[in-house]
Amino acid sequence: MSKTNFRADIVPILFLTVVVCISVIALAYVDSITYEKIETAKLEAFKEKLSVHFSDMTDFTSNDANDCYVVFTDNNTIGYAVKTIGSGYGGTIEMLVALEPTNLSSTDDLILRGLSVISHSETPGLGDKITQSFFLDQFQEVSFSGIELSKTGGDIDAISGATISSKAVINGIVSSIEDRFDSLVELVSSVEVS
Amino acid sequence: MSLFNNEKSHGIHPPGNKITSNKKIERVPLPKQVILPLSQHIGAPSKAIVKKGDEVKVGQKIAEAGGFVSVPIHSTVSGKVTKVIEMVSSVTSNVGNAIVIEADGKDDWVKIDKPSKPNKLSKKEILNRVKEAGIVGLGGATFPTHVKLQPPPDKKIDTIIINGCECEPFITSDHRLMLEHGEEILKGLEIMMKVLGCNEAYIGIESNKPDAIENMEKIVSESNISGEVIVELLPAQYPMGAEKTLLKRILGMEVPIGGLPMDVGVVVQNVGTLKAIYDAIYDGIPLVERVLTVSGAVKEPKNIISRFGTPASEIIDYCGGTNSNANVMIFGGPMMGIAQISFDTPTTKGTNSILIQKNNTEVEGNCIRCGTCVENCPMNLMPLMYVAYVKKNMYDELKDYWIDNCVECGSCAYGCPANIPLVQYIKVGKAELQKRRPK
Amino acid sequence: MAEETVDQKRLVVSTSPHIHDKKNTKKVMYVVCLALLLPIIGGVYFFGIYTLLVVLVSVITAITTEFLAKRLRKREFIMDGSAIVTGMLFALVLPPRIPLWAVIIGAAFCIAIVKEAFGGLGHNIFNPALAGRAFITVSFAGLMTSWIAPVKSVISLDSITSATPLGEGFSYAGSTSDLYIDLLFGNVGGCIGETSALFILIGGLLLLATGVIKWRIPVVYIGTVFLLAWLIPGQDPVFHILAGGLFLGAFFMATDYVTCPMTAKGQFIFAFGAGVLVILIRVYGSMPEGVAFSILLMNAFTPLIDRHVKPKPYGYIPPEKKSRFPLKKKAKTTDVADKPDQDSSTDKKEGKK
Amino acid sequence: MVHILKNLKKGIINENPVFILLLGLCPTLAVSTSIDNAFGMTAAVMFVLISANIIVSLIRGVTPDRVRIPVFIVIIATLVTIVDLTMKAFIPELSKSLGIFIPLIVVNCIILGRAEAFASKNTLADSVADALGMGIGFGIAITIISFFRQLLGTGEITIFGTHVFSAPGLFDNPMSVFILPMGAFLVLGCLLATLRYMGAIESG
Repeated sequence: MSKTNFRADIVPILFLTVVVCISVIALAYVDSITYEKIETAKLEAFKEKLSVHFSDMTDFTSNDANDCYVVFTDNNTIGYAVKTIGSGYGGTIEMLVALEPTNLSSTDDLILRGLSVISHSETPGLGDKITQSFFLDQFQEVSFSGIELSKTGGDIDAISGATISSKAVINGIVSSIEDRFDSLVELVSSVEVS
Repeated sequence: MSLFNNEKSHGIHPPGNKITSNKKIERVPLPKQVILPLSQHIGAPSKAIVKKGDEVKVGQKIAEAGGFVSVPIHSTVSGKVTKVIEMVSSVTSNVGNAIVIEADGKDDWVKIDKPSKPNKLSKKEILNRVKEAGIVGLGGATFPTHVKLQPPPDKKIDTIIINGCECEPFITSDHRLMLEHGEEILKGLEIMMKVLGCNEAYIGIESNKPDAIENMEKIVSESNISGEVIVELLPAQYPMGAEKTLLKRILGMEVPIGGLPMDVGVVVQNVGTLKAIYDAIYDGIPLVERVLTVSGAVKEPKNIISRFGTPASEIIDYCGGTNSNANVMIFGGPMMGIAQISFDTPTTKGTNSILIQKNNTEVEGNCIRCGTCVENCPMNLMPLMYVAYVKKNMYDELKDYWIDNCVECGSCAYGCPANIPLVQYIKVGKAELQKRRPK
Repeated sequence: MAEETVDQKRLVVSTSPHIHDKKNTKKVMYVVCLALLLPIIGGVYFFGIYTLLVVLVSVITAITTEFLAKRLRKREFIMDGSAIVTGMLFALVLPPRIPLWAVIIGAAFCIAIVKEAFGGLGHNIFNPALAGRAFITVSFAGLMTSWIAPVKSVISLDSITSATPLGEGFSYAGSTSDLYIDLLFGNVGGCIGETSALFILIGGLLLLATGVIKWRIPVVYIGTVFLLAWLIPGQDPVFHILAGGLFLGAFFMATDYVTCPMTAKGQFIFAFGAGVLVILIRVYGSMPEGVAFSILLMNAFTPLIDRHVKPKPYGYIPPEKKSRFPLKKKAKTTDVADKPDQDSSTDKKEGKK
Repeated sequence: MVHILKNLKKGIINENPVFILLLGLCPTLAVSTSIDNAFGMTAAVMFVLISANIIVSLIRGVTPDRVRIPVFIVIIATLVTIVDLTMKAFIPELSKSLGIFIPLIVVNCIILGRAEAFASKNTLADSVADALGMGIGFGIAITIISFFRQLLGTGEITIFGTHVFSAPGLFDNPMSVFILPMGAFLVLGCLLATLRYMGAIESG
């Protein structure tokens, strides 16, 4: 019983070990080639999203949590951006809110430069109208306090038949910006110091 | 619980059609020839003790019991045994032997062994006489009566229920029997109570036979066992006369699944059987004839008394023949009776009715799961599941739905809006399970 | 003479029973059709003659699709009325100004996919009309959420966009009693057949009176919704039962034989579950109306309910329950063993006397 | 040569992984929302399938039986990770739309199934032919499904940004149910039913 059979017991272990080693080496090699490319691709993709709102941007910086951004053109701050999350009809709606470079004393001073949707899972043909320009364009040059449905006195018209999605966008923007305002202020001040 | 399981609704109310309930029992002329199958009862077939060419008299034993659960058979006419043939049973469709007797028209009886003091007979003597008279349950099940009267020692019988429900439409033979032979029935009951040693009996009669209830109540009150026998009025509902539903209705008890009424200390007997017991004990006459109803599409529906083995066609002719469009002949009631192949089929001990009909079978549709069968089932089963499983040959699953508990009363098929012959599927399933059962 | 006719006759042999109730599938279906005419009349009155066109197109498409599907499946086409019922019900849960092509697609889907693909009448898992509505809702979300205000003119083709009472919540201009009366008579926006609670109620009572449906599902379903709405603060129970398609669902959809449990107990569970789901969807969910999905979800549970909620058969002796504490169980069984069955049965008998 | 062709044909027709073996349905149903996705997925699956079959076939003589499955899984997982990284680096757009389903190729039954059932018992040439056949079969199936889903769900067909055509009525009112997961089941179900009706699949 206690006697180990080399062929039956040890060989499979050794074989599996060798296979795993080879695959680790192969993966390490592939990773070394692709790592940088993947990172740049990610960066490019995000830059593209930002450049929708800041067409003349050259660079941006973000905080540690990666949800607040300051956008530059040749070292001049031209605006801020905040990632916001709303909970919609079909799931979370991830958005990017572009802000004008205003004085950041309170949230009331904020003016929206524009809005884009990064990802969502709203009903096609209904809720997914939040990605269409007729809805998104309403968020251009709107003060933070105006981010409310027109029904309740705000500047934004809801999409007919998709009130829930429209509300989700608005609630997401308001709550996320309120949450992240402090870290945005911190980020902006640190950028200005440096 | 009654909110979930409305017991009152379990059962059906088919139109009664008791068109013969006011017709007195008439005697059919003696047949020219009788065919007596050796298996007219549940249990082992009887063994023939006559051979071709033998002269026999009325009431002469022509076959003896083939085992404990079996009874002898007596000749129902006087004449000559012409042949022993093989024939298909009118009940089980199994092939068995039958004795054919040519009647000589004299109607000579054998010497009747009439006890001088029927009241003084011992229990053993009574049982022996019941057995030798060839008495079986005349409600239709034809279970040998002497077996019922000898329960195993561990089963103490304390109650007898007399079944006078006759819940099947058309049939009125028991009804007439209660009206015309009430005294005999009660005497028969007295004998039974003596044999079983119990002093509690119920006579269950459906509310659609008020005259029978009145008559039986009168007879009971005048008898010397009036304190022990209760006439129980039952609602007219099918299947009230099935022994398990009857027992539940009267005593509020249920027979365990797979059990018999004797498991709860009860014996259920048909009124016709009691009359036969009376005849055997008081008059010494063996079971050679019975009352039966001829109804449906016949010219003159009647209650008649006829010898066993009489071809149905002779009885029908006595009732004026059939209506022109009739093409179905049923032995028994319309709910559980068995359709016969030919008008010449002889009647047997279990034949309580001959019903003539026009075939009205409709095309079987898809089950729409309406639940009518579940609601109708007196045994609280789900009959539609049997259809589904039998159609898919999944016989083992039938047991999960207690198929053995089904009494094949036909309530499910009666109400089925899709005209599914549920009883047929259930019979197939039961037969298939029987085949698979380890022997 | 008589003897000759008797002997020569050929007899038909069939199994018992040899008599049959007069009820059959066809009759049941036509009674349902008759009962459905009331909500249809209501729809035509409130939303104009166009809705009648919707109903007709839906019914014709349903019948045609069933015919074609049967032909494809090489089965015999029987006009048993079930396609008409499905077609009518489907039309009743559509918005009044739905384009006809959407009606055709939906009705065809109801029959071809939901019903025939599963094996035809009696084999479908989901209520065809509701599944068809769900399909159309998911497919053409825009069309299915454009409601109009009642026009109350048969020939009018006007369409003033309006929200359904449930979609609007409680922002109703006017007193509560006015709202109730409007909801009861159907003077509100909504699907063709679900606006007038009264018409549906009359149709439902017709079904109850003819014995086509049993009281259990509608009563328990509506009752559960009422009770839960009453228990949840801020909800108006009367509004909840009158608004939306609850009555239509409770009387005509949830009671569909094929897709609801068969046993009384099972039907209670089914209706209660559907009622809970309606309130969950309406109050906590993101959709204004939840009747269709509540019934569809409970449809999915029906086979499970039917499997586990069987009626207790006659003479059933429950198997001895296994105790989680074996020591106690032992003591118990010896107790029981001392008293044979006989005792319990005599007890019962004495109780009867 | 003949049986190599036979192995090739088998995967495409007689034993089509999706339509007949009903294998690899998870990625088939999930990513078949557009023809682009279908092509991308096919390419990824084919690469992994062929490489896995080659490697498994090569080491089939030396693989101890007891660790057979773990070894296959390690090989497949490595290959899939390589594909995933490469896609992320060079075609990030496609990688994003295929999402989680690229890493999930690891558990795609077609690949492990062919490695275990075929490549571990057959020669290199046969294994490559088998993988190629299966890959093409998978590709054809997923492309057909995605064609219907894209057409019905969006009303138009575009391949890699090139507009091919749009269906007149559908484009205005696309049946978005076909883009949703439910639509994938519907399309697959109807396709299977049609194939079966036409006799392409034997009923069993």
